[in-house]
Amino acid sequence: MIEVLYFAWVRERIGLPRETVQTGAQTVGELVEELRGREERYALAFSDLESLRVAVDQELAGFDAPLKGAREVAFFPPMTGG
Amino acid sequence: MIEVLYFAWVRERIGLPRETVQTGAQTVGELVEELRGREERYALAFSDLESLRVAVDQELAGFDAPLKGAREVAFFPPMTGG
Amino acid sequence: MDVRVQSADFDSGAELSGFIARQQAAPVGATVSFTGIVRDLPGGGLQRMVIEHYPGMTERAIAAMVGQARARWSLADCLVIHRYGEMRPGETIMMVATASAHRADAFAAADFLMDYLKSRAPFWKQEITAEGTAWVAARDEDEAALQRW
Amino acid sequence: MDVRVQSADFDSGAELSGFIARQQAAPVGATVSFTGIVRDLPGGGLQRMVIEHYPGMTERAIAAMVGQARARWSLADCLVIHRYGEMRPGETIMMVATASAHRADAFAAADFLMDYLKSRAPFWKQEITAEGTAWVAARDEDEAALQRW
Repeated sequence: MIEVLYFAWVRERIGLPRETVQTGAQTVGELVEELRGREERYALAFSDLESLRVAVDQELAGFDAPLKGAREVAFFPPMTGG
Repeated sequence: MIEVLYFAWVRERIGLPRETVQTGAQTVGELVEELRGREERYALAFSDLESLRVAVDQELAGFDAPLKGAREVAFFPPMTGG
Repeated sequence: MDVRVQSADFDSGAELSGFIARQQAAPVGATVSFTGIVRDLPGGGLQRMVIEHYPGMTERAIAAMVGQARARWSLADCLVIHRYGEMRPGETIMMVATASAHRADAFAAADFLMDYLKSRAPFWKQEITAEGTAWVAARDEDEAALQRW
Repeated sequence: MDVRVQSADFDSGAELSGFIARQQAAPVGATVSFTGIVRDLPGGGLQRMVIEHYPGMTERAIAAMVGQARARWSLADCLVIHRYGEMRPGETIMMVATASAHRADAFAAADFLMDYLKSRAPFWKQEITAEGTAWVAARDEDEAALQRW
């Protein structure tokens, strides 16, 4: 069980700010593959991984990051603070 | 006739903030030579030209700057503002 | 060190006065501040800006940047305030202030923190005009600016 | 553009608030400020600092620097306040503020103005301790900093 969070247009495309996901995915990439397979809105949100950023347990990570022990994964576009 | 101003330790060594000088000097360097010849306190103030800066009519200048038309010459140490 | 993530508007000048006042026990010489203001769109028409953020991660990310800045430069103190939620043109979005004995350190650390806040703190800006709502795209030059450090 | 050479103490935070407020007609995005504070000597014991200046040339020199900064960077506005006369540790010596649509321009112009104010504006600092009075020597690194521009 992992908490998956979505921000900005990722949140809008998926239609949810967060959800709890039952998954056996070993990496962020595998989790993305699972989510893509669910419904069109997920496939759309994850259609271009280059335009997405990932955080695992609130630290920036890559799509190859392992999920073992992770409680929280977040997907969002490049940040625009400041 | 030219107005000569002294600042910081140059003013202290010479003992005056400003004076009007009757001079035929063509350049700042010639003016310095004249002043040096006056008295020991001038010789002391102008003993190390590398540690002095010059402004002619309130613009930074070199010791070779011409004095033709100048109304005001100032001598001071390197600036320490900010 | 003081990091605040808040929705409330604030006065960066008043914050700067407070920041300088709290250095009075050991005055530091140099203080640099950056203030970001909501500006209108080039053609006008910005009604408001909305900033979304990632509570929890935002504070961690900013604390990490501040830690890097302190490791890299000689800083006596540092302040980061960043808003989220709704704001209108002319309102303050965020500020950074740094205090150091050396002006070069105060400038570099503030500049560094700004570059990192732009591209590494989880904030997303949305612009609302009469035509609708648009997410602000990240700029390549903001990402490239990180290479300076 | 606002340049003030004065003996009176001032609050740089209040000045920053005023500077930002006067951009409200066309908010600019980025504002950078630098504030210089009288700090104590490394071993302590500074009673006061006295700054001498060259009235007339000071204003001209600062106006010339501001003109160079405006020619070089995109600046919406800029403020320089520099004190002369007596001040005590913790008091504000001077400040610079710049406003631009671009944070890089606001940072660079403030940094540039500071380097020029240090070595090209006719101010001379004197430190007064129980041992007496000493003129602050110009630092080679301040002169060298001008080569950056």
